[in-house]
Amino acid sequence: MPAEFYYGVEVFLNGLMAGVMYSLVALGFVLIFKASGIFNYAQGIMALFAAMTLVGFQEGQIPFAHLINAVFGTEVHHFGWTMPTFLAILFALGMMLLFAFLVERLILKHLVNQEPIILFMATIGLAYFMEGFGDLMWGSNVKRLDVGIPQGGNFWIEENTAFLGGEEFYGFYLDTLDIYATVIAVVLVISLVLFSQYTKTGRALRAVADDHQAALSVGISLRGIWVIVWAIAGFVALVAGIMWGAKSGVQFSLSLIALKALPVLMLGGFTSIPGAIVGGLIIGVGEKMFEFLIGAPLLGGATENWFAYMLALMFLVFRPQGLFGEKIIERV
Amino acid sequence: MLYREVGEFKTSYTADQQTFPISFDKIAYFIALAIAFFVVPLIINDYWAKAILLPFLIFGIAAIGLNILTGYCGQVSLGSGGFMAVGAYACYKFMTAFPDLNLIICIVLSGGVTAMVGILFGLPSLRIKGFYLAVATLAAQFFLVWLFNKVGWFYNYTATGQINAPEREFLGIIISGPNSSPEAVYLVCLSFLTVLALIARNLTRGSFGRKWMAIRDMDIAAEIIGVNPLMAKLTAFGVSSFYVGISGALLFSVFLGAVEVGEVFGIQKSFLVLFMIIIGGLGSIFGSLAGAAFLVLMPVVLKNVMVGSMGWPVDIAAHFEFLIVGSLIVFFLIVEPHGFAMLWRIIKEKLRLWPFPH
Amino acid sequence: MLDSPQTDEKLLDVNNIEVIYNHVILVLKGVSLSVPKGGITALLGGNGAGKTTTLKAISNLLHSERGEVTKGTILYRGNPVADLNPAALVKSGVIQVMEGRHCFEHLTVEENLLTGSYTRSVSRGDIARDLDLVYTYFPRLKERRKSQAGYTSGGEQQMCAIGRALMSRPETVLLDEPSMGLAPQLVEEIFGIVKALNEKEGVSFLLAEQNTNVALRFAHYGYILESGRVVMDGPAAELRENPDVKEFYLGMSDEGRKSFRDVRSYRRRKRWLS
Amino acid sequence: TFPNLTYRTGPYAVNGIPYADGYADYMALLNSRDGGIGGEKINYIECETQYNTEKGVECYENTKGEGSLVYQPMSTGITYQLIPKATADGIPLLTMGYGRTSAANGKVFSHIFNYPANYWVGASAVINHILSLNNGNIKGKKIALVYHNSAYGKEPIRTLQELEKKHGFKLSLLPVDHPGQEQKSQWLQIRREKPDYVTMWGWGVMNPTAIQEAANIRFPMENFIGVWWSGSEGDVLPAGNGANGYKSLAMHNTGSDFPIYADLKKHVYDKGLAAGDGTSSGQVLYNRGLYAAMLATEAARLAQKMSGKANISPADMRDAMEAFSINEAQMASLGLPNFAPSFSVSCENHGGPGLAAIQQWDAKAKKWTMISDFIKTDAEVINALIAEDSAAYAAENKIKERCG
Amino acid sequence: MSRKTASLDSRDSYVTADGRTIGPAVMEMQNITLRFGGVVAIQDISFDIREGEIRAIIGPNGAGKSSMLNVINGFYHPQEGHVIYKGEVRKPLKPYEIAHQGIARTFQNIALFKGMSTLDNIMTGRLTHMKTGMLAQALWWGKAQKEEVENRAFVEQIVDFLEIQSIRKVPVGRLPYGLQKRVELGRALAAQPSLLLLDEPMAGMNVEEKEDMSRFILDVNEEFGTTIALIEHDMSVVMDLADRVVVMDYGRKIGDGTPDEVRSNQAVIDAYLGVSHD
Ligand SMILES: Nc1ncnc2c1ncn2[C@@H]1O[C@H](COP(=O)(O)OP(=O)(O)OP(=O)(O)O)[C@@H](O)[C@H]1O
Ligand SMILES: Nc1ncnc2c1ncn2[C@@H]1O[C@H](COP(=O)(O)OP(=O)(O)OP(=O)(O)O)[C@@H](O)[C@H]1O
Ligand SMILES: [Mg+2]
Ligand SMILES: [Mg+2]
Repeated sequence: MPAEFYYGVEVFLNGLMAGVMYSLVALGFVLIFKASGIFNYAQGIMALFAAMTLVGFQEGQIPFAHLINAVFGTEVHHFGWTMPTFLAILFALGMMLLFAFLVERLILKHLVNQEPIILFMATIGLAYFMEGFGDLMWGSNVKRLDVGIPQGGNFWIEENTAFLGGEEFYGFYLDTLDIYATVIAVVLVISLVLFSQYTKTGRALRAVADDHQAALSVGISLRGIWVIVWAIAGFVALVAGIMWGAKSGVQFSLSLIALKALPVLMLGGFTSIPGAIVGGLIIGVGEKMFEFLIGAPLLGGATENWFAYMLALMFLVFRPQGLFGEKIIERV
Repeated sequence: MLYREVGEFKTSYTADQQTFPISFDKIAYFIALAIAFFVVPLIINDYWAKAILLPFLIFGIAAIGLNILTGYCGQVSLGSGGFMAVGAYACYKFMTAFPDLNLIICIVLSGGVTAMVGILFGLPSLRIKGFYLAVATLAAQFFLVWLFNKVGWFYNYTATGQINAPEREFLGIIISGPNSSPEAVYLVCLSFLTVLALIARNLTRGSFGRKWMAIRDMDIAAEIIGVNPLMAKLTAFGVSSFYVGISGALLFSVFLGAVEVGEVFGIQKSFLVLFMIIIGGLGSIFGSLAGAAFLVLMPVVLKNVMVGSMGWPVDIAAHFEFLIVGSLIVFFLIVEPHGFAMLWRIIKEKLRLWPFPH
Repeated sequence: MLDSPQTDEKLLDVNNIEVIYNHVILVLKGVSLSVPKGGITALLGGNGAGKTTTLKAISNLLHSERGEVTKGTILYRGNPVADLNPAALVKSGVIQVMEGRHCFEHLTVEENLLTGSYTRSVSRGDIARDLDLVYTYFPRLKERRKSQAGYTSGGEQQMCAIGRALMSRPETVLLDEPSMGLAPQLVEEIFGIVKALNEKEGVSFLLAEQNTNVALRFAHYGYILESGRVVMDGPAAELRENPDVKEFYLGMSDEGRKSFRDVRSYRRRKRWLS
Repeated sequence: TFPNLTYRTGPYAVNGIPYADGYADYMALLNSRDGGIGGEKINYIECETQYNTEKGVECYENTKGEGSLVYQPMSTGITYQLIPKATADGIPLLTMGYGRTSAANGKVFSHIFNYPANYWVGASAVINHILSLNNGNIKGKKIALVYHNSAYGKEPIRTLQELEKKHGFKLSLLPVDHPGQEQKSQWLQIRREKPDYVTMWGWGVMNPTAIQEAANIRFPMENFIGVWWSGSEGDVLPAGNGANGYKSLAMHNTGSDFPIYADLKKHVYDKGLAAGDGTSSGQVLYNRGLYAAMLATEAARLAQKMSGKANISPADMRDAMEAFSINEAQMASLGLPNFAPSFSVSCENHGGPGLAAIQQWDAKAKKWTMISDFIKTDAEVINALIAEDSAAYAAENKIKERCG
Repeated sequence: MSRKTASLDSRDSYVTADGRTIGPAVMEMQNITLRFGGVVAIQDISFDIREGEIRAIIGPNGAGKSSMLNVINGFYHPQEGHVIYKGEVRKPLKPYEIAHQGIARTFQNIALFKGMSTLDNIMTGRLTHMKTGMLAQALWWGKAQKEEVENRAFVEQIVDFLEIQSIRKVPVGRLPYGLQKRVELGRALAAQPSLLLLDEPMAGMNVEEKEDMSRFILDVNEEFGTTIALIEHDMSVVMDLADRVVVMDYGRKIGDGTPDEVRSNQAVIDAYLGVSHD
């Protein structure tokens, strides 16, 4: 086999890994969509906010320090302690729970039974709010996030595959962080599938997504459902935030990974948890392979962004509800 | 009874179909238009033009365009940024390839080009619906931006891919380039907006508008009563892209003058225009304008208040700006999910009853 | 109904309520009614009289339609329902079957039924038994149990909605036009079920119906609503004999029922209030 | 009046904050220590652009009425916007190390100044550095350019292509789309092609991601050279130890070992006048803010001298910038000895000396250190390109050359 | 097999007792079978609809009545069988093409356009008659305006006819159920169809409203000569209005004939009527 082939395989493998990273973000979208029919534009910002909070707790940052200093002319920045990662994660989770609670209280509660696009708009408002709020609380400078997951090419794999492909090939490159991400994603997906498919709450989630009013009328408490779902989505956002934050620091751009999750979402189907994973894998592999085979050599590169969407679009033309999405009911 | 319609009887269907059936409204609109055309140009300065009025007028056009597609025809699109880019680059190509062609014609032609591109990207809408379609239009957004960034022909092979609007005159007055006066560019944009808003109004009250709305409200039923869904959707995509293209062309040629595609026509623009119509009111021309005004004006006002009047540090002010705009969006949605247009209608209904509660 | 289990205890007491939609549209203009424990109470009236609105006001679903109760009180067992959210209301035993079916289209028929038992914390066995019971009431549902509710016929959806409400083991059921779209045989059956539940299990019903004929046959007491006001009320038997009711709601005149073909010349509706 | 178009929020806030802090602190220092410039108090205005073109225009229009002397938009996109406008309004623009490179040709761009360095100088400096590492012969070497897929990132391409012809190396181009968090493809390609050197024109989150990926594939960091916008603390810190040895261009010295910091502490920080929270002080971009402010205020000082008025106009400012020169003695007296090269500007040359240095990151010490002097760049190649590009601009906009 | 198969008398016309002319068959369904996965909604059903008659389709819930209407107007395509319309075997057309052939309908679960006013909803029914191009409409030129006014005048007639003047400008979403049904009828009438399909037009109405509705249906049938196919569960309405009745059960046809014939058909009584009515 020529080295080119193995490089192709390497790109393929890395595509899978990148796909998993997208899936982590897409999962959050799916959860909320499934449970309330809301397309949550704020998911990206939630990931950023969760990561910021985590770092903030870890490093003992004083929240709103900048504002406090500006108002009172003080110079406070840090509490002066650093928190163990585990504890910080717990606190960050608590924060996301509180967040879910407030979202329900202040926004969703008032928008029961509205059309999806209006709920979508509300999440946009939420995203704006969080963007300002997060920066105000933790500052908009770049932060290093370290929860102890190793990063960088995995030596073991690299060395043990170097014999393939002769001189020109030096073993498969796989990022250790991505391998961790894969494991975490698989665990997450399995548990979420179990939750939504086999519990009473899971069924209630799907009922709420279909018809708010009817759900209310049979006694499903929208409030409870929403708090649960947003809290889980917050947790997923935290996981995504940690993985992506470890890659390139915690800063505003972290929220833009949402854009990479959208094609995954539409390919897998907005309502399917396994879809998020499968969609991620297809998108990851598709865009990386396209860039490798066609994009970089023939089109001058940087094709990944649009190709991901085009790929998803092609799938949709054949399955308008995505690969695993619930069939769109068309009846009169 | 501050606001009255009592005592107005329509004696013909033509009269009943007017744009402003209530004469109070009509007078108010004419006064507003007269002020916009005759008074504002006298007092306008660079800041008002560039910071507030031009963005408002130009995004107003884009918002009307998107509202035709999303508000009237129910096809959510996140490709507006890309379509604006098509308008801008088409305009640039027309301006540089035919230096003698009048800029106004260039702009209209750019709208036409964009309409074509819009129709092309509208084809999947026959099968793909709702949020799936919204995300699918992102494919257009990313692809178009990539294309204009990549293919040298579009930017005449300049070193960095920026495009610059050369100076052009209309009726002897400079309307593009750095030497154009604020009142000239303002009037150009205002005229475009006025004409386009009227056309939009005409289209939406006629049979095309009804076809679109029927598709929006229930596409299957619409098809069964005789609406060809493909035609209805494609015409909506076409008309909408025409508007969006014109606004892109205006944004480039008379407002910014120099444009880099990724920065000016990025995904943020698509979202911005969508926000405008949702906040303003889906399916309402007035709402498009109200939404555009809100999202253009709000940040400027907030900034001026917080930084200018209260002397806050700019970064805190910027964070608060997001915070406040976000809260206001949510607040307005809770007060009236159907946007400013609906809010306005309810206020009118209340005024009609006033001072009696019901 | 001589064997009626109806008692004098007022379960539900609606007191002079006013409902406004969207802050401007006044729909109910002072409606009062009460549902006794163990009774079947019918709410009659033409299109747009406000029956649905009344039921929604009781079950606290108006919020989601941008409507609100601006005057008056609604008490369930003496407690104002305004304090309870719809879920709590279901827990305390009041459930509504909404007009226009409102099934969860993407869920299967069986899953739809199961959501009805959401508020109950009982064993799976109990729920399975209730499910079987609903299937014996509506055998058609059993056949279609695995199909998505969105793809079932109108009548099947109606059965599904009613079955779903029964799954919550309610104490009071607010039924909004249960007969709509059902075959005549089934209408009889449904009212039979209502009657059976009422008699055997003491479930109380508030029943909004257009099918006056059947409704008055099964109900103990009736209210007639027009343009947001109660214009007449009385025991069902009396209402059935009332000449106005006979003419306008039962379609009978002195000569008996007229053929629909013969009501060519237009009859001006008599309004009690207008 | 000195307006400063900052971006403390949005995707590029990371880079915008330290720069804005430095700029603001320098202005605060002059006001608090000297009472302004030549007795005239500085009116310092910040305006937040979020790196967004329309907001930049809004800021420009908002502040230009207040007698703004010079604009430094810190964004190539906004610069392109403002070039024709500022020229028409008669307000000078100083775009140090960014913006439109060919604006160095003062004959065409009367109001635009991009001293002390520009992208093409930068590109050439990178190649010169590589040349010096290879004893002047890089024939057949492979060099990859990883760039932000925008006007900014594309700036060095022409120059590198010219130099490629001249020196016989092989250039490959790897664009990265905004925002640049996902660069697997690019770095796998680098891993396959094994270029000898990688250079980078990045901004925002693209920088730390690239450095992290380079570390991940164990690319030798000392062969990875970024432009001056890819060489600040925020870019290397997230990669931790992996970033050790990474190089970047510099147009001024690094660190806080300058007398001016004592003054800053005394007159600004301790009085609570600091713009930031203190973490940015001494960072590369903070120093760049200081430098930018210094160049602007020194030009203003010169303008006061030339016009004889304390309260100068933008036109005076422009004339002074065209006659501007700065040398080591001046800088030392400002508390910035050995900070940046001396140079002077002329009517023809708005671009300064064309010098750039190399700095390297020491991950243990968490410090940038200068590892070269300010080296001369390939003026021959660059000037030809500048002449060509500015001629095209002049033709397109019907501008007659000046200085003749 | 374009013109054959219909039994001889389906081509003949006759005159009913109350003086209406019932023409030859306009629509013939031949051996229609429709399946959804495992569910057989319609099984080998044939019947015809004659010009000018009121044809009722009845049957228990889930029998396949609505599906039958969906086959007639092209929303479902049967796996087997033919639809013969005006003497020709109909090719598989899109629903909107069939609408242009003059078939209009109302829906069981009201399918009005919720965001539009009553008037606009009825105007959408006229779409098949409105032809001006986009440019003319954009400028509201003479022709566009003229067409609009003419059609509007027609629609106003329907509004008057249905007595819904007072809700002309009200968004239909706010209307009570019964009125929505009436608006839907208006929308279908606006198309001036030659064949009108009504799916449970009287569900959710009280007697008085049913009387009104019956009157509308009869008037349409008599004055415009419109052929009507009607699904309804209220037997008294069906028996009074219909000329002929098809009875379906579990997708099969179990009866077909005049109301009296059907009423006395034992299979029908067992499956549907339960006890014989009135
Ligand atoms: N969401 C709403 N917004 C505005 N008005 C409404 C709304 N819902 C109902 N209405 C109005 O309230 C009045 C009463 O409606 P309601 O649905 O309660 O009548 P109903 O008696 O149930 O009639 P039907 O028998 O047709 O179901 C109607 O005139 C209707 O127009
Ligand atoms: N699109 C579809 N997919 C799957 N099953 C369907 C579909 N449409 C109809 N059915 C099934 O076909 C059968 C007939 O449905 P149809 O709606 O025609 O009944 P109907 O006679 O109109 O009953 P009703 O009186 O209750 O409205 C039902 O069992 C229904 O579930
Ligand atoms: Mg009702
Ligand atoms: Mg049916």
